[in-house]
Amino acid sequence: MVGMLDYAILSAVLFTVGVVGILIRRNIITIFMCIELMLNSVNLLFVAFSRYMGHVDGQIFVFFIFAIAAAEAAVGLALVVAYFKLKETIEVDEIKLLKG
Amino acid sequence: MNVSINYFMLAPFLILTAGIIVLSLMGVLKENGKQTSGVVASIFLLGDLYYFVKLMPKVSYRSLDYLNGAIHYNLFNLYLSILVIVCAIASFVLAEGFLREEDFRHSEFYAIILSSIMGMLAMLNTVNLINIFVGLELTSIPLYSAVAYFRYKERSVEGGLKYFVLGSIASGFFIFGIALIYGATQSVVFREILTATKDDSLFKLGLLFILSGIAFKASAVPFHMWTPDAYEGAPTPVTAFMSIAPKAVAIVILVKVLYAMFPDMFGLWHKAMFVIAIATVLVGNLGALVQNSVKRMLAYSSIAHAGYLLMAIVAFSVEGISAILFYLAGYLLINIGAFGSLSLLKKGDIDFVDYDNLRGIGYKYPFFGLLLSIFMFSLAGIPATIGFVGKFYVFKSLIVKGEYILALIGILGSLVSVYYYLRVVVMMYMKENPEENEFKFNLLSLVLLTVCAVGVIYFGLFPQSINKIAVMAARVLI
Amino acid sequence: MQLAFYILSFIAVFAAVMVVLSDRPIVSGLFLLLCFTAISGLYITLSAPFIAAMQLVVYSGAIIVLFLFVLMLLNQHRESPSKRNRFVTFVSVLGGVLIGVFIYLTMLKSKILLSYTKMSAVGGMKNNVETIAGVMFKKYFIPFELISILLLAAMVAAVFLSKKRV
Amino acid sequence: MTGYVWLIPVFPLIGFLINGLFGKRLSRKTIGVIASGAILFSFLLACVIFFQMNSSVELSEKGIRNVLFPWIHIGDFSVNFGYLFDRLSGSMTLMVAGVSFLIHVYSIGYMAEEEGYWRYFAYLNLFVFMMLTLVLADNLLLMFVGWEGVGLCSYLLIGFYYTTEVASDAGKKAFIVNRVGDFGFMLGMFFLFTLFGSLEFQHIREAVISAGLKPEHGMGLITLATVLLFLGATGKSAQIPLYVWLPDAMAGPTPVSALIHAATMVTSGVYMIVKLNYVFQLAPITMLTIAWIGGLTALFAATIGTVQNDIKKVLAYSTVSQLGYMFLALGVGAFIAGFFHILTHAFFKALLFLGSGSVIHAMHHAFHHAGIHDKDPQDIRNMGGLKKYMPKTYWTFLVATLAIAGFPPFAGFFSKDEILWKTFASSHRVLWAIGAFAAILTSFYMFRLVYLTFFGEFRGSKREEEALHESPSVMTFPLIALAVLSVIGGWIGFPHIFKLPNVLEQYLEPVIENTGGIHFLHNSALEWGLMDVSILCAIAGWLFARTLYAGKSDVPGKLAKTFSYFYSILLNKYYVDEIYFALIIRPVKKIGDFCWLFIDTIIIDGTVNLVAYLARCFGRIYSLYQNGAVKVYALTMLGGILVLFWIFF
Repeated sequence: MVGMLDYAILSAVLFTVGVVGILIRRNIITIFMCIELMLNSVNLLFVAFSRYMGHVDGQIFVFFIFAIAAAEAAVGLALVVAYFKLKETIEVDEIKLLKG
Repeated sequence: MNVSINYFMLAPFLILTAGIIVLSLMGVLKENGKQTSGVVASIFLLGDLYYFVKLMPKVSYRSLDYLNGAIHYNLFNLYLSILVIVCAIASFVLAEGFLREEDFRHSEFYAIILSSIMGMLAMLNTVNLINIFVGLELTSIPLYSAVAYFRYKERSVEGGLKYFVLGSIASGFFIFGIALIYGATQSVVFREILTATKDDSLFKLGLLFILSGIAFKASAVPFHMWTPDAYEGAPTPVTAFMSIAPKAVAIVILVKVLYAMFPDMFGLWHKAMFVIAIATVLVGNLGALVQNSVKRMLAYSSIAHAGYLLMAIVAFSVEGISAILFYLAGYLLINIGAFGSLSLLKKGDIDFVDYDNLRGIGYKYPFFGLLLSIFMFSLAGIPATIGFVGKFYVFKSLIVKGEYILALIGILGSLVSVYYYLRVVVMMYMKENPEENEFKFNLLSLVLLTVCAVGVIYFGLFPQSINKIAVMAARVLI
Repeated sequence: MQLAFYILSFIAVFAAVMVVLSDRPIVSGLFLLLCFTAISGLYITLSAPFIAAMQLVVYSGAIIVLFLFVLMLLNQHRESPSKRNRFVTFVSVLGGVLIGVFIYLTMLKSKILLSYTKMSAVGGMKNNVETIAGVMFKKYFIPFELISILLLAAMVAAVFLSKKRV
Repeated sequence: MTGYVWLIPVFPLIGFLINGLFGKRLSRKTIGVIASGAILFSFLLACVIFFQMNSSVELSEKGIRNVLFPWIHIGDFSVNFGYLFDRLSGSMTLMVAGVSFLIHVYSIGYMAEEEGYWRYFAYLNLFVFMMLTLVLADNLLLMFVGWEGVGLCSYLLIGFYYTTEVASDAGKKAFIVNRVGDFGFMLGMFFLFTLFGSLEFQHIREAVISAGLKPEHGMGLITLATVLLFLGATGKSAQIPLYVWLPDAMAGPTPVSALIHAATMVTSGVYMIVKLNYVFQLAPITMLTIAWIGGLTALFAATIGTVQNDIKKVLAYSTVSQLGYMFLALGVGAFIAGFFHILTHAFFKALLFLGSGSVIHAMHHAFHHAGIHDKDPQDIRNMGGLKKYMPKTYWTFLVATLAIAGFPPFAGFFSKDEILWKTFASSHRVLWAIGAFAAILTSFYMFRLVYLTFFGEFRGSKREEEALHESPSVMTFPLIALAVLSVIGGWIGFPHIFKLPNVLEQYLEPVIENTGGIHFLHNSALEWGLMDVSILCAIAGWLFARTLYAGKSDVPGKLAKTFSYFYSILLNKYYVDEIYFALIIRPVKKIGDFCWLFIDTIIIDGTVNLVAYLARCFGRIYSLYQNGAVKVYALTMLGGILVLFWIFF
């Protein structure tokens, strides 16, 4: 039988993949995708908990996270577009004017 | 469960919602919206301020609760809500002059900051982790865009982008932690988490991720890396706002998480906070030491100040909390003053925020020089200013608790800090003036700065009035 | 059920890894879509049809499309070849994996996670949407309203940021 | 009038406000009158209160306490904003206000042609306000406010000639070095609070007495607290290792050096320890440290003083050395002797500085007259023979020199002799020897200064010489007043063996609480003997200086012609002195050079600079790490989480 632990571990794996992706990808939009991946792993955890505990609140939190992810994506992409207009690039390694 | 909508409890949120909608509409109907948007936004904020001040006496003995802690007003929360709103009003005043000089005034600016404030109020006045998370996002996402407000300036947008990427990662950690705690306790309400027996490793893991998520917002080392960049890139009034309100909220949430949910894991988080606090003080002060830009120096110094606050958290006592509350109030006055002074040094698109730009300013503009000196002395913690009293309380709470190492490092850190704060004064008064920049100081901002300076001195001499409330507020929590 | 879980989780993990490994952002986006769909399937195995549907609508329908749209707009077809030093990449992967391993080990030790072997009897497929709605609009209506403000603010900000300087 | 103690510091504050706010628009005369008048009022009020206090037994025992308002109050911790006028603080107040008044008057003349006249007087008044707050505070915290305040004013005034890099650097150095001490003070204060539950002097005293604490109880915390407080004192009172700022502080205007860096501020460390004598006595280790630091500083600074050529630098090292004497006295338990030396030192050292200011003033005018800009008016090698041009300055300077060198019956003799005797009597023989040797050096470098400055021929051009003149009477009046005080000031503390009443000791007796069980030897014959030794020390120093510098001049041609005969006779006649020179003076000068060049500039300055350098290095390394790349930032966060894992599991 598939238990809570299996879902939790799946979630942890997805979370880790997301974190690694953020660190090694250079295209900022791909990095955003990895962030979404992290949030999804959390969602999975919430739904699984909710289901195994018989406690519906977790699913509502997931709903909130959806909305937050959407808002984040909107603002993030707007920032990327604004930056692209100025510098014609969205490679994170080249975004280093501010430092020191 | 039958819900009746309690408009009284919701009032501050409704007022702000109205404000956000009005300002967004003014942004669309551009022509006549530009000039008055600052005033309109301030009126809504004053409405909230009035509400909270009126509510203060009512909650001095018992807290008001709505929907099982979704909204929870008590003295502690209100104290900080007022702080946040005062900070916002002050930065609006600064922004008026600043944006006019830049010639880039839009109602959206105010709408964005207002929604951020709403997020902070939601975070503060609740005893529910999900509300905190939603509030955190509502605080941060507008702030990311406020940092990038000058969308035609590379620094501004870059700051916003960096803040955004790192901030989203931190939110990811934070919500992961909440999910784990939710799984372990079946609840997200403080009280229920507090009473759970925490013998499972899930609690540790959850606390760890929650801790790192909030540490990011409080710019605690090593989650502080965004701070200098975002602060430097942001329009100066936004920096002033960011360096106070969200940081105060983050510190307070950290206090709540540690004291109101995990006091029984003291042994564990004590070690972690100990290390983090020390690292924060050191990195903040050392980083500030080598900067050429005053704005960036202040960004690092705000990290250092966060470090002192984190130290007070480690003390784990009423004294520590009241020290934090007092320190935050003082820090509000000082930092509005310091960043406000910087925001005045502006001509058109160009900000003059380097040390070199300050040469001889003290002689050219004696009053301005006096104000900035007061703020710098206060940041450095010279007695007879509020900065000293704040540090005094913090270090005292540490020593009473026997945290000698922390006190020592904190004191050493503020010793180092004298150098870079004083450098500002030295530049203003002790170097000839090779630069001929004429500044037109905005009168309103100057009045605000004067008020701050008077407050810095007055409350430095008579800290009692604030401290009394801070102590009462602190008692609520422990 | 068990089989569905394993197949879907395999797809999800595989797609997630491909998101990270592919050096063409568009391909990454498409794998992300695959991953999210698989996760949506996993929600079904957890008898959360509402969430599963929302996952498809919000993520696949809105967010991914937005990503792809912006990628097209900015004409970003391929990441430029890596100029970064391999050491940093190595450390990053190592650090990320280390954290994953720590989480994994901690979860294995957790008695709470081990104790949930069977899905709860309450809160199944039946009346899922009604149950959620009932709780959301009563217990959680304040965060719900906050979310609406958040979306408004995000919209205002996004529109504002993508305009030219006036 | 006893309810008006708070007015004493408020007068200078008013002066500061008037001059600070409206000074730009006031005439120079008005500014000077307001500033000096404010201090005069304080002084007169202090006199009135002082006499009132002494006329009532009750008041003089408990002191007059003015609590203005409750200041800070958290939990069980409360501090009032209050002033306490008792025997100790009253005496100190009289000295501070009196000397400050004289120096304000002097400044009117000295600063007459300077830019920023109003700023100068505003700062000076603010300084006096802070100093009086420090002296009169009834609790440690308020004292600390004054303590920091005087530091701030000192910093502002050292950097008064802000256009010169030296002055602004010296200001910064003073401030930063002082902060090290200040944090010692702050920590010490916290520890005292944790020990006694209060920061008020009276409470602490009662707590110590009622608990019947004795040093044998061996409380580590008291030792720690007192050592930290002493660290604070070494910063403010320029003792090893934190004295480095004081010589540099001479970059400020000379009256400032007289007021702040000789008479008042630098003695506040000594004053604080006298005030807390009942606590310090409980920590024998601290006492011993104080005594040794004081003794070594006295010797060390004196050796450096023998080789300096800048008139103010000599006086600066001399101040450090004299402060060392005071700490030596405190360390051996002779608190009253230490305080006595504060008073007498204030008179003669202020006089010396003002005299040197008068000389510098004259030299400055001379150079100006001759159109020379690159010569240093403070360099004694450029002076000589000023005696005939500036008689008043010369005579007063000589009085002060006699006083500091310890010739009876001048003020310095009594206080220094008492310190040395008490050191001996408390069986610290080695320290006594060090002190006596430093006394020889003191006499030596002071007379060297006198000879090089006032005797012989003027070592400048004729054109310069024409312009030399005595300073205006507004400057010489304070000199004369201080000269009188330097003569009679010591008579309040006659040694017991004179069979005359020791006014000061009787008066301050109740201030000192002998909690440490310190006792002194009583042996009249020995005391007479040692007094002779200290007079001999003074004479010896004088003779050495005379031998070396009396006839000599640095102008080789003239020297050869006019003095060749006399000089060679002199040399031959004092053949013995030549041996002395080879055996004692030269090594001492060598040691002085060594101390100055090596220990002072390389080790101590170097350590301070090294710490600053290291901090900056780490800062730079860190700022390289903060390289702008989001990747690195994210990786750092990840590292943070890994560290947390390591801590948590």
